Amino acid sequence: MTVWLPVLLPVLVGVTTFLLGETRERLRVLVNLAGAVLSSGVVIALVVRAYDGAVAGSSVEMLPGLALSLEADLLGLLFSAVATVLWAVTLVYAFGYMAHAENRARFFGFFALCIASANGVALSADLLGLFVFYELLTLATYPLVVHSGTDEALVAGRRYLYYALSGGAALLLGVVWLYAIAGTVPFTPGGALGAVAGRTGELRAIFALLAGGFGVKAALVGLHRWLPGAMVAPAPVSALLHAVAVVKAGAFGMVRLVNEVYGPELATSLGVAQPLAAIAAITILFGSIVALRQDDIKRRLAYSTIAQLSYITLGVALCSPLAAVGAVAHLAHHAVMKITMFFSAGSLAETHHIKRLSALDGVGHLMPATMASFAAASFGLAGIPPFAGFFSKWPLGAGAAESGQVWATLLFVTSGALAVGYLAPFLVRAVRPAAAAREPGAESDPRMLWPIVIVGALSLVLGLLAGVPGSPLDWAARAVAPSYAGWSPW
Amino acid sequence: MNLVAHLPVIVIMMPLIGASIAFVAGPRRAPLVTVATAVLTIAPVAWLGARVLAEGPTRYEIGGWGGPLGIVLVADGLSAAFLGLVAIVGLGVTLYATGYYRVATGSRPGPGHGLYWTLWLFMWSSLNALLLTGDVFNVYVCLELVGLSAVALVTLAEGAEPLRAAMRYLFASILGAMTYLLGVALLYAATGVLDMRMLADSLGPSVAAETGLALMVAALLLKTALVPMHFWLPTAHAAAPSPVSAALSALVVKGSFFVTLRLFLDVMPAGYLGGADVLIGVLGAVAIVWGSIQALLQERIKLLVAYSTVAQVGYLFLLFPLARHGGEVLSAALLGVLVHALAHAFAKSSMFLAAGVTLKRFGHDRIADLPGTARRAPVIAATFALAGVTMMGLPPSGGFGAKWLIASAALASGEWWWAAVVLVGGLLASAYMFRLLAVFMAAPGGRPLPVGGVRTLRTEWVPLALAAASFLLVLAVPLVTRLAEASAVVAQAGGVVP
Amino acid sequence: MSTTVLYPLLGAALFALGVWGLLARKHLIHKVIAANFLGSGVFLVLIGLAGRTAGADPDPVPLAMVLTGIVVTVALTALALALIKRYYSATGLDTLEPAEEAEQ
Amino acid sequence: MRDRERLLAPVPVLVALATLAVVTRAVLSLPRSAEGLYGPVAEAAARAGISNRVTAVLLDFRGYDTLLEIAVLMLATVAVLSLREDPRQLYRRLSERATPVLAALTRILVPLAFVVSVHLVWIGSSQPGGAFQAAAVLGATGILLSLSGYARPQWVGRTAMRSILAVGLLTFIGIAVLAMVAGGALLEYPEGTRKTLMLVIESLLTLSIGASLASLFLSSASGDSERDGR
Amino acid sequence: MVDGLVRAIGSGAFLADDLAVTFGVLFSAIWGISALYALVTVPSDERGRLFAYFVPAAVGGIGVAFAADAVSFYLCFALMALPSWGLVTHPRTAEAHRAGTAYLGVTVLGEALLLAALMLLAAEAKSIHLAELRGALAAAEHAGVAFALVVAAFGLKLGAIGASGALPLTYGTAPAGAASALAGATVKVGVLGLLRLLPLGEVVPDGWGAAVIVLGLLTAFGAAALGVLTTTPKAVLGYSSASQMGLVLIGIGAGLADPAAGSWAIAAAVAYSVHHGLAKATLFLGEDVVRHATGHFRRLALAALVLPALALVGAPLTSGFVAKYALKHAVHDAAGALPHLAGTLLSWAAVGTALLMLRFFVLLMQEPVDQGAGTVGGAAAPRRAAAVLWASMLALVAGAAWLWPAGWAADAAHSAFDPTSLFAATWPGLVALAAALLARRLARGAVRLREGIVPPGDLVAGATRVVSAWLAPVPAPVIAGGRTRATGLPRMLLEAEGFWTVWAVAAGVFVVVAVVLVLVAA
Repeated sequence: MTVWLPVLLPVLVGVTTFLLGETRERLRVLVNLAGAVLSSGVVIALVVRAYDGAVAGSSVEMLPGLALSLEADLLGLLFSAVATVLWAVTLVYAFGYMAHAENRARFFGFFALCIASANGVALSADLLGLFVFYELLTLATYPLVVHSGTDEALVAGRRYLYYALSGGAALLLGVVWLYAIAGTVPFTPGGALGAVAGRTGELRAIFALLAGGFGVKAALVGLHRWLPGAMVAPAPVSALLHAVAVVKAGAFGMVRLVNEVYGPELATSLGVAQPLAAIAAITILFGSIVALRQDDIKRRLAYSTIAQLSYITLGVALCSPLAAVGAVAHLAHHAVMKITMFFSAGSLAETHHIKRLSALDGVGHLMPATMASFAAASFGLAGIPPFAGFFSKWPLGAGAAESGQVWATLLFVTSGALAVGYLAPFLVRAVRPAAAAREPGAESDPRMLWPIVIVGALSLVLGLLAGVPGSPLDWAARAVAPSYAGWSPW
Repeated sequence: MNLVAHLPVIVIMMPLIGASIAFVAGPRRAPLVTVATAVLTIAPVAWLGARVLAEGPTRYEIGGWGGPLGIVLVADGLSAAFLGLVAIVGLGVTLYATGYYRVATGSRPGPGHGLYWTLWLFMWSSLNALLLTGDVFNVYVCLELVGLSAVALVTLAEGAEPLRAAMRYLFASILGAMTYLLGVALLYAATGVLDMRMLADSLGPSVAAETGLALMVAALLLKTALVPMHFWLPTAHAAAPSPVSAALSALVVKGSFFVTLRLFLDVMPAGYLGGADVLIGVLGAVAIVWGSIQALLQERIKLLVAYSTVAQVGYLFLLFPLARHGGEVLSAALLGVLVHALAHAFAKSSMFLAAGVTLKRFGHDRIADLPGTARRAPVIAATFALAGVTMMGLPPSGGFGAKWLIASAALASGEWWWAAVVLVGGLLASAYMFRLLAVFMAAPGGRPLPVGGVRTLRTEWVPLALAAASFLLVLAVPLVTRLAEASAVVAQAGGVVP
Repeated sequence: MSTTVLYPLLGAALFALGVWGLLARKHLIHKVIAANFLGSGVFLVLIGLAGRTAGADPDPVPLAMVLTGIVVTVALTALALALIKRYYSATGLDTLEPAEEAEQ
Repeated sequence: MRDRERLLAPVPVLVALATLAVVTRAVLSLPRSAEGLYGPVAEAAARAGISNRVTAVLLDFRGYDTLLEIAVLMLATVAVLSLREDPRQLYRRLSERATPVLAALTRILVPLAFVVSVHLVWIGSSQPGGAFQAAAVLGATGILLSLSGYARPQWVGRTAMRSILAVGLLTFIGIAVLAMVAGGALLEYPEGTRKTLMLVIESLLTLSIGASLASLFLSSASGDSERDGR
Repeated sequence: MVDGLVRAIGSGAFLADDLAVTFGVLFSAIWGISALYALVTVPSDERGRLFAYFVPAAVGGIGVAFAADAVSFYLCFALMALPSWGLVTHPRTAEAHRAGTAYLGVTVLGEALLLAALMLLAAEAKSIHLAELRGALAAAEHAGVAFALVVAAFGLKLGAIGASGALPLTYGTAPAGAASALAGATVKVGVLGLLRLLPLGEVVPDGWGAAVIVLGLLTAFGAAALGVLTTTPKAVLGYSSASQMGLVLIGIGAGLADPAAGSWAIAAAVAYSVHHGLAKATLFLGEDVVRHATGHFRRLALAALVLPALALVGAPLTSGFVAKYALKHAVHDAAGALPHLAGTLLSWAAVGTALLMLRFFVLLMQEPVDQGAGTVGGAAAPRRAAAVLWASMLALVAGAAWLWPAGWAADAAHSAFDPTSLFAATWPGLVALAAALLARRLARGAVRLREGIVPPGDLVAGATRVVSAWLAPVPAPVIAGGRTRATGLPRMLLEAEGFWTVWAVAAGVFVVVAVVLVLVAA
């Protein structure tokens, strides 16, 4: 029963926040923080239990013969832990960031609902559950994207919907079709389609539909245009949702699809994994190159997210055990690093109204702590040891090489170089002497600063502690191992 | 006299008696009588539903005359579900109307010299009669009762537009009713029987019977406003006062659909009318697309919601091409359509009621001039959001359950294109719903701020409750499943195994 | 061509005339009259077919149906006329769609 | 719109002919002779002791249809009542037209008509007659009374008038439910009481339907009121 | 494998084999003295900023020698390379930033190639220890790709042909102390990397050795040519480093070509690294001292500079001679035509180096006296300390030849006295001197030739300019919202609906549908 808590608790928080109304600020802060901490506690408890093998699960009958079932397996818990813990941190940041914005009750309410659906996506035990929460995520995120209500936000919101809902429709068609031929498909490491493996034609079409559906949120090239547009949302939304919860749901879906629905062997034998890998590779290059040319800070980070997300898709699509470990670890590492960057971007915009890269000169002296955290995250993203990013990029590259696809190793490495390309300007300009006259020493609001420093430090700590059991890398290894018969990470 | 045996009759007579008493009691006390009748009708309906679940379909011979002579009332799973729907939405509309009309007309309780309440109870009883009757001619009389009360209720709105809309509606229902009667005449001439069950047994390949049934089905399609015969619905439903349009869209349309369902599933053997059921399916698909596009282009909320009815009705008719396959496909599709009918009724009625309150509070319902409503009237915005989610068929709303079942039935039957239509319909629905929600979420900005208005508890919270019901319907699906299984046709098809 | 065929055919003709009237005639009163044509057409078909019984008097059930039908038609016509009167007093129009040049 | 008009002119004729063809084909395909329900009705009517088979079908076998039919009529009346405009103007115009000749004629005709309608109700069970015919006569007297100024149109809104209108339907339902209470199904008259019960229903129905017909006329006879749409 | 990777981080697998000790000592010496020199010469307000970058670079630079597994090696390599960007852009002039960007580009590319190579080998060897990676290289499934990646990664660091422009760019703008460290220590990390990963002395697919030798030759002569034509003294030194590293490549190539020559190749590479490191560092420091010196002190400094220059050329009794001795042995031991050809060309390479040194002196003498804070006349104290530090480096360079630990160094020193090797070591210098005098007379008029036509960084600088122009940031597109009136298709649809609901049409359609239903039913 506890498996439902990570989903129900945030919903409870969300609803109470709505009911509390706009004025009761203190109560809202209390409810949200308590909810976040409690949910994280529950998730961590589930993790501890899952570590020694006890996988808790429970299901609710939704339609005749169709149940909405959740299961606290290691893979799901990783994503859920990332979403919930970072939710708590983002809340602190958001209280600072939204200090003088309006419609805050609505904002924090939907924020909690988003996390609930993200947890739902993480913990669902079969494709149907994943789809249900996947669509709920779209719904809960829309009001946040259009929060400011300006025309630009509405246009971005509309585009977000076009993509997300058509993705959802493709996913629904795929899921229905799969259920029609293979019955309910619970996630079983190593693939659950043994019985119908014969019907290759249909399975390929279904894979295309499902990959397309997940691809929208995983921002594969062609399906990515909504993400840069969604940057018009307030910083906490871009940080938590468009770097951690929403886009990761798409990537997480890919992992489940390849590892636990089709299974690596079937995916390769059907010949569906290679095209997916190709698309992901193109996305990585596309995202990195376009990111080089973006002057707007958040758009540059958005394109960087597009590229980094496809690390996960490519990692899984290579169908090599080590690469999959790297992909899943990257899911956590990238979340921590990218959220630092978006926090910093948000704090830059909020404190000094800097939204463009060209206006960034000398900000390092003004906001040393923020820019230091940003630097830590950038080094991590570029995959430079000892930061966290390296420890997901290394298994990805080595895994690719191990499975003989050397082109993928070269790709990971070049995109790492490109990452330095689009991140170096931040540090280079930050270190320069302050060009224009700026208020000296105006570091961001403490409620914003502390979360930035915490997640910045986390990008380094996760790297240093990569060896410790319980670190994302080790966690990923245990989560992915069962999907690859006869392969153990040690 | 054990009350349980007479439940079907009580369910029909209660609102009829209520209507007469309300009429006699006069305008001031009529609202009270109506609310009392509404509450009193819900009890037998619930009881009847429980009885049907326990003992399966029951037949009630009026006047003790069984056989071809007398009229038999049939209460099975389907009718119990629809009766429940009419009861719940009816209660909601009644409560809303008491608040809505006190606000609107100050002292004078309700338009049309206070006769709104009588007409509304007449419509309720005629709907109950229509859902329970097992006799083809009796259906004609009930259809007339429903049509007449609907037209009368539409005329209660102020201004000339409702009168023209009512006029078109009246002529349409006259044309439909007469065609239906002609069909009955031919059918009776061919088979010599009026009772549906006996018809099912004695239906042979006679040209007259086929022509008769075809005419009857055509008339029913007109009354359910299936595209291209939807011309009367948008103007009528948009012009009517909002409690009336809620009842029209949610209940009246479903009534005639229910009879079509009875004819196709209980009376006619599979494929009896040849390609007719596929033709109806195709018209349903066209309805979904055409209705949604028109809804997307409308400037006013009530017209948008009315055209959305035209579209959503299309889903119901996707059942018929699938019903041919019988067995598992039929039961899954039937359950899907049943869940959709319920979800749509709740969502649609909540939207019309919310539109009514918007009209009252802001003086107009032009979509473009309603910015920032989410901030000014959060309950209305929440209602539209919840109902919208159901219309779009996004999980975990009831709408999603329906779409899932219809789509999986279509895929299981191999005619996958119906599943595609369902999905496209979902996308189109989200197009026009989000257009509305986007305006609600927009910042007021420079545009004129809407005029504030009196907010009463009932008019705000009843629509929200109905919308929530449509959303949480998914939890009631197991109950609806057992109701569907209790229906005669599904029993033959071997229960519901999607 | 015995009466049991002639009368139903006449009824069908009346029904067709009613359909034409309802479609072609613009004036509302004409439409109501056409509606009554429809009604009487159907009733004639009913009674005509009822006469096919071997014995002297016809099958009573269609007769009862006709009686009920007549009452319902009366009710409909009454409502239609009242509605037309109210519509006329409200808009001064005696057709459904206002004359072309007036609007659109 | 002009050219579209010309284009569509022939459509109604074609459509009407198509309907005619379809119905004719159906009628011609019917067997020349068919018993329908003649036999069962004759036998059941004999058993129930009602000579006029149509009345038996109308009031006994398919009594439920008739009940709903009465409901339709009452509904129509209520609908027309809801459509009426302000009754006060109505009274002024009607009373102006009352002439002495009309008043005298009314005084003679009304009692005569009343007697005729009672007779019609009584013979209804055996010969052609019955509630509707009697009601028609009553309706006519109602119109005469209002034209001659004796009856005032605003009475239509009164409780008394409304109760008369409703009494027909209420008694019919009342008796039907009584039959249920007495152990049978709805409208299953207990043995031997059928004739008297039917007569009670018939007479009260006559009263209600007569009142309905009169009020249908009265509430819409508002003369040339100004065209201020309300 | 994962846990191997993971556990390695925890324990920080470092070791001290003889290679590590040698390079460790070399690097710490150079980084140490450069640090002291920078401490002394850089003005105090900028000192904080310089050392913020200098210290991590130094730690990385020294740590890299001792790294034993791939991750630690890559960690130290990055720790050394990235902060060096700060050293390059220290003067904060536009030219410094351009050089910084170029340096960053080359470094990042080098790191990427290195990482790819390490990943490939780690996957192959199923472990991350450098020794095992080295063992797995030859037999690897994608051996060719891995080999190319390793050579490319470290070639970029060494300034192999094509990238040789990177070195002058890097040293041109760095302050004196930093430049000496970069030139002395960081370049040698390339050699260390090659020694760690390339299986010298083992059987290797043929063609590898030849490729490296060719690369070495091209680099040696190409860099020398560019050096002669470049404009600033520091640039000349940069190109000379590249050219010297070309020689090292030749040695390693010989080691790969024939396993027999493996041990000598390693010895040559190590010797060259030590010799070149010390000499080049001294030259850089000397250049700075000379620029700040005036009068007779300047002449004295110039004279002292001749010693490291001679060492570079490989004059007898200098460390250069010892290194060249080892290189000759490596080349001769390797069988095959190409090594022998390389052997003969070696001496011509020495000519190249001599020419470079002459070019350096010519340009240095033309340098205006830098009146900056550090001139001898001015704040005497720091300059004098700088001079003392430089003198200590000079002593190291001189002594290096004698106190060489390796056994074979003793007979190398003795061979200096037998006539043949004596002659072989001196004739290149003389030829270079003659060519230089001839060139001066011929090009008396052409000032531009004296000025030098090749801008420092040639190819690399050009590429950077093009890329950064392309990267001009694009402002975010502004989305215009606003309502769209119903025109075009929507208007048509609305009219269609309008037509559809005209009563006559609508009712007609109903009847048509009824008729169609009947017909369909038939």
